Amino acid sequence: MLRIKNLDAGYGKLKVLRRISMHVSAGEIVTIIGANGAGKTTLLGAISGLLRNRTGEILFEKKVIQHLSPEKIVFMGCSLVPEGRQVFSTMSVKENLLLGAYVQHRRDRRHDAHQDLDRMYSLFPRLREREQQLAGTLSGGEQQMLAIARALMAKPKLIMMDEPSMGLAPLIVRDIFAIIRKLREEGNTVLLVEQNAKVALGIADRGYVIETGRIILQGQADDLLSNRDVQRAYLGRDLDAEVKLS
Amino acid sequence: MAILAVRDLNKRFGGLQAVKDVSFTVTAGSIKALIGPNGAGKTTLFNLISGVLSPDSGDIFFGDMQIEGMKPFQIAEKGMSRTFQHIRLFPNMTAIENIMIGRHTHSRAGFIAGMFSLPWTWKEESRIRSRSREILDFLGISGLADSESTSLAYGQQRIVELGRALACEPKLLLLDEPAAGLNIKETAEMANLITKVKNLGITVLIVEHDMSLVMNISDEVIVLSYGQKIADDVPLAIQKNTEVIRVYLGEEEC
Amino acid sequence: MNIELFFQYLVAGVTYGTIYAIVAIGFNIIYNTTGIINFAQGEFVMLGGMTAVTLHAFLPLPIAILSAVMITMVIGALIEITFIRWLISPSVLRMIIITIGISILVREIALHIWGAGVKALPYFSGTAVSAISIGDVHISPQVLWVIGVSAVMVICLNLFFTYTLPGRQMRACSANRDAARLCGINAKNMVTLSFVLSAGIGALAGCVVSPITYVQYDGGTALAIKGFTVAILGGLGNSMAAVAAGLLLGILESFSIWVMPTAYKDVISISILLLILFVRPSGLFGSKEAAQLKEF
Amino acid sequence: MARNRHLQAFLLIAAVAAVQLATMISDTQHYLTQLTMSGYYSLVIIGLCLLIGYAGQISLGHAGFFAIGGYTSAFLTTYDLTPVSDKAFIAFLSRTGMLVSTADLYGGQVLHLHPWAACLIAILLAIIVAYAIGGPVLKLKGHYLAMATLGFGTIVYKVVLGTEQFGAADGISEVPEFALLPGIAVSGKLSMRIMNYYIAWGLVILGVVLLSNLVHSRVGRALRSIHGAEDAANAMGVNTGRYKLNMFVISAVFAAIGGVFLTHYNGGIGPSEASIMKSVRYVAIVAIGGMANLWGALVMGFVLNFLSLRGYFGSYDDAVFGAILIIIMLFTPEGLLRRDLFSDIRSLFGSGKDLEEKV
Amino acid sequence: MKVAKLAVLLLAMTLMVVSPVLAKETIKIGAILAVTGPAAFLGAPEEKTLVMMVDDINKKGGIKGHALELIVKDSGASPEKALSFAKQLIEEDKVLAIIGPSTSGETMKIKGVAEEGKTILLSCAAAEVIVNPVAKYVFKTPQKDSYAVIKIFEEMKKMGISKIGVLSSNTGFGKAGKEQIEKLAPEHGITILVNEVYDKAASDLTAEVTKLKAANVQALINWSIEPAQSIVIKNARQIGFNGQIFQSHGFGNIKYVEAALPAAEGVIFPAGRLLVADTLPNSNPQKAVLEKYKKEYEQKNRGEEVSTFGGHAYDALLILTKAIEKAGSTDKEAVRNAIENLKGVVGTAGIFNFSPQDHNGLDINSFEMLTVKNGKFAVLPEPKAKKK
Repeated sequence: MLRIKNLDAGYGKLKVLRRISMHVSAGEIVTIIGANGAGKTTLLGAISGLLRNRTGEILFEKKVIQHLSPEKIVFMGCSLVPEGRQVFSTMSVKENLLLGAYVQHRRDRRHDAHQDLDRMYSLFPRLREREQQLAGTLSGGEQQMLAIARALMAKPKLIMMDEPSMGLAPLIVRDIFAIIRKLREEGNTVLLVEQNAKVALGIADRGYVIETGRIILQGQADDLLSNRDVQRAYLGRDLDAEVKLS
Repeated sequence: MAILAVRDLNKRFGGLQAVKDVSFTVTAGSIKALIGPNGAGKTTLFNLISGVLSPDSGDIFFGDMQIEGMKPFQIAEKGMSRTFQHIRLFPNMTAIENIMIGRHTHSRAGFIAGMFSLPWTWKEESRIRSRSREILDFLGISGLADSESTSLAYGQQRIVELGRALACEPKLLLLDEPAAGLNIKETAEMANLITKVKNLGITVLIVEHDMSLVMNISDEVIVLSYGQKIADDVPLAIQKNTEVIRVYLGEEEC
Repeated sequence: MNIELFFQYLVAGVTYGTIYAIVAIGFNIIYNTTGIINFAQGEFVMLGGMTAVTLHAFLPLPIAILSAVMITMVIGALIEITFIRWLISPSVLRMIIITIGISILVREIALHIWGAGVKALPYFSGTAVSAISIGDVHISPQVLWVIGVSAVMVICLNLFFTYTLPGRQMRACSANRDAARLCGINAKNMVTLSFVLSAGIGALAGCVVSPITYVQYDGGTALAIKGFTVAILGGLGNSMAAVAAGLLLGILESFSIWVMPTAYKDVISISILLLILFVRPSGLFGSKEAAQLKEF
Repeated sequence: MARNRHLQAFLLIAAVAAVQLATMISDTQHYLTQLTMSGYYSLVIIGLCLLIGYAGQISLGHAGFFAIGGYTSAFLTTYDLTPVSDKAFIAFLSRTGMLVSTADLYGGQVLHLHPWAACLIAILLAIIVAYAIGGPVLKLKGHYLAMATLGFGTIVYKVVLGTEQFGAADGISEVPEFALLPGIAVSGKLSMRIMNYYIAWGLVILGVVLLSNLVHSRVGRALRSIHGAEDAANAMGVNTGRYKLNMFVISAVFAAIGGVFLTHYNGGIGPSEASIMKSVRYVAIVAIGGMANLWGALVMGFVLNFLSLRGYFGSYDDAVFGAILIIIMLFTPEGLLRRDLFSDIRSLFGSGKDLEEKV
Repeated sequence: MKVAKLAVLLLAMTLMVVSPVLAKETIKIGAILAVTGPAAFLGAPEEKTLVMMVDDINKKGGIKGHALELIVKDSGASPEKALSFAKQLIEEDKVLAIIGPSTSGETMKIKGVAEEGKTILLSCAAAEVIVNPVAKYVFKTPQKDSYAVIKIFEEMKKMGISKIGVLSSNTGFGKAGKEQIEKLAPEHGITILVNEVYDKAASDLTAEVTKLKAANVQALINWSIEPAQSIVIKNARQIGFNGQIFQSHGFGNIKYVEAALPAAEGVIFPAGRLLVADTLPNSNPQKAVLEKYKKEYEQKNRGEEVSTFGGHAYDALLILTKAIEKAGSTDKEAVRNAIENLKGVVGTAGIFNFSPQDHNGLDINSFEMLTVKNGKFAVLPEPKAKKK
């Protein structure tokens, strides 16, 4: 579904990503893990088109998209739930969701978003309760749900999520991940960027480990979970220390 | 002896309680680490200590001075300097010029002296320059002195930023995620440098995500979660603390 | 001060205030979608008035005004497309200087097209001296036109932003530009639209007030400064507050004449601007918390 | 570094002298009039260049400081004290040599403050105003800073325009010459033209040397650090607020000195000197010269003011500056004459350069 | 086509050889005018007038065989530019005389330069200080403000008005008028109850006129040359001010009347006779000159209405040509002396009689009291005089 070849990207003179190659197949959950500043968000920015300064090749459903603007990429069916939620805080929950459906409206002028709204409300019952509330007044977890729902309103073929667990209470994180799993069950494809490597690898099919802008490891999620280097650097286990301890 | 003591610190942004009743001390000459999940309030706490933000309530003692509410430059003059999570080097300046800015608090040429280029300022300038060179040597990057700061590699920029903070000759050095974006090898180098800094007798307070770094070099670790302190102990104890494991390492999840 | 005099000052103040408020709303529309203060905002008012006067020579008044508003909207779009659209994340300083440059250029072009003379549309109803008298208070019907058109404009804008898709999209862009793009909204078109919209309301304002105040090639700058004062007073980006702030400033100015030489009238309003900037940059009606997140 | 600067200053002195000699040889000494005037405007511009380019603070009100200098000096040196000469304070001033008596155009005598005293008062006033206004203004950023300085400029303009003591719209005329030393005076008289050319450019050279020293000093480094990353500079112990304020005051003083001297040279000042268009013009010239390029600003300040004063732009004077502003800011926001100009030209022929700018 | 071009070329060449105009050296005349900027309404018609006249004079063979060369500099109403231009014109272009500047402020700044450069300055600005006290080389063509004020006060006396309100704009023109009103009012038994200065760019003056109305003044004098003067009368009538409205001679522009109709109806103001040229009796000595200028100007500028400001430039160049003719040379001193002794020059502003003490040359009769009748300027009838 998504295939990236030799992607370089960065801000201004600063190059953050170097020669990234990866792919996501339909129906998969793929996760990208790595430390702060490794370039995970940059990678999603480059795929979604928010970051213009990129070279290499990005194919979405066999079509080249690395020169397209974010709105065109969304229109093709590749949506991003950005880091830090970024809901339209001065607008109501419903307005947020309706804006998410704009892409569908563009595909088909007569498209009626209300069916999708209902679907979202059944997926996130909390949002129905808060339909008329301003998005900025929601709690962090609710905002994250709104951001995911808003992206889903576009009926994307691939949904990318940037650190959905960031700053959320464990209970909420569990809810969010339950939803991601549910999305996959419904046949969605998910590209997940997470710092919480353990949780991410727990629900993903495959994973990539990114370090200082390069992919240093890739493989099945389970293999990565048991990989010693990964454990040491990203799972917070200093094996040497543990060895010493025991 | 505590060089830094924080007592009942609170900071609220709108509806979010970013720092809640946090108290801790940092022993002179030690390395203390501050960890916690994203959004736990680590950077806010750092900003409160370094004067970027002023607390809603609570006290911060630096040595025997009460410093909360002071401006960052005043706190820097008192002998506390810091680095930034997102590198904040001065663009359009060379590496050595960046470090020379660090000598600001230790020199005094003002506007009038500068305009008239008074002879004593020449001597001061050359002192600043030679001291900055020493710092570059100490960090092992003397070869980069005249490179434009923004053209340096990421890891080198981190080191220059460390050097800039060292040039203040701080009693307390605050490092905000010094290993962010570094690879394993660079992280190890950074760990070495930080230990070297400690050996100079400088106290270090560090915010870091990289556990290998934190656990290897720090003498004590504080864990924050939702703006509250949930643990404050030596690294080995922290690693075994179930509360910490639950909120931070995510052991119980999934 | 007797009661008639009081009301006469009040009416004068409301007239000024309405004009300021409309210019301020124009500022806010562009500011909200782009974060730019368009220093050429006053020029839209001037262009609208000038074009309408020129067209009125051979077109009936309503059609002349309508066409003038259209033409100014096109000019607004052209300005945005030529000077703003293709810049990638320009710095604030750069945008300030560019829009000031545009303002000067538009003014100079207007000077060479229309000359330095003053122009005005005829009164929409009645003549220059007809007045509606309530006791000893006299109100020109044109004042009612100004207030009425402005009120309708504010209401229409509100409906537009609340209930139409483009209106919502513009609000989305102002709330979070990147997120809006991730919803498939073409943010650049929204910026163009915001220029078109604010050019349109500026031009309409120019037409409506021209019988009272006249239009002259260099009339835009003074209006822009007043409009900005009002926008700040109300809290940058908040259009409803701009109306309140506009009326407040207009009435304040009007009453200031009672105690101060008129030559210093502008000094008063600008001093208020400075004071607000120093003490409460979020504006009288803006929320302080929201303002903390903005760059001052 | 320092040697380089001395060389530059020396070259400037040589250029100034060469221009004068050239006009003498080619019998075009009349150019010196406009050269002198643009010299004084250049003083404003180099001061503003440091404020914008090094401290990173825009000011759209610098014509206000120019006017404060010019008007104060003009007012104090034309205000006739004869009717009150018997008052104790005036008599005291007179005894201390602070007062002089000048013959006016019609043979009358005007007793007024000595130009030196007036000049010092003007500069002092500019400093006070700059501190008073700069304190709160410089806490603002971006649009707010631009508008606040614009507002300050407008207030000065409206005040000089509305105040009768300042001649309202006519401005102040018949300002006497400024005798710097016996035999050396700032005056528009033909016979003193060469001397005045050297006075003006002497001041400019002095100003440039002082400012270029400043740029290369500890203070200049701190200013650049503020411009680059203000929070980091603050964390390194740079009192960013005070540095910005001091720089603002210095640039205001440069503007005021330009105002004082030009007023004595012109023998008067009008409200147009305080107008917003003038302030915008100063910013335009700094922008063209390269925001952080003292020498670029100086060259452009001299060239554009000279052309404008010679009337080369005709009726398009303001339009020219408007167009320049747009073009420069659209295509080379770093200014026309900037340090990496040559490398940029080279890269222009290489790969297409992204216009992206770091915020 | 080619033949025609060739013919024109040949003709031109013959003219060059034959014509005595180009054989003699040209006379350079400088003009510093506010063609653009805040005083463009003065400078623009002045420039057009001068260009038109110089063309005309040159077509007719110049002045005594000398062609005129006009050098116009646009000062944009900035004194510092006017100063720079004045020095250029005097030293580099070595002009015989400078016409302009348009505003008083500029004129006052370059007065000294003209004196030092011993060059004739024919200012088109109104302020009385320009020629009072007299400077040797400085002349001016617009009528004195004091005469305008006296004319108005005399008219007030006839109408029995003694309590007035004064409004003026914050320009040189407004300021000069205000000063004269303040100075002359006591002598004429007039009390000023309200005296306000407003911004020249003011767009609504309701608050100001309300203040006047509240003070119960019998008449209002407004002194400005900006569009604000139309606004004043409109606002005054709107709020129901019923007193007589007087304007300055700055009202002499039919556009302002049109902009303020019907409020402008009945406004009284002093002005030169240019505006009412067609209604003057044939016996009036100025009639021919006025009609000629008006016709030529309006033809040349596509129907743009003539204004008194252009007339000031007309008079300036007229006086200069007469003086050159009289002096019979192009020597600055000779021409200056000639101007000082010119008598009976019929210009647009009136009949100029210069003397070493009077560098304006106009007397109070150069003003006529005009009024607006049916949207047009008309000479104010004198009903009270008839009653006697």
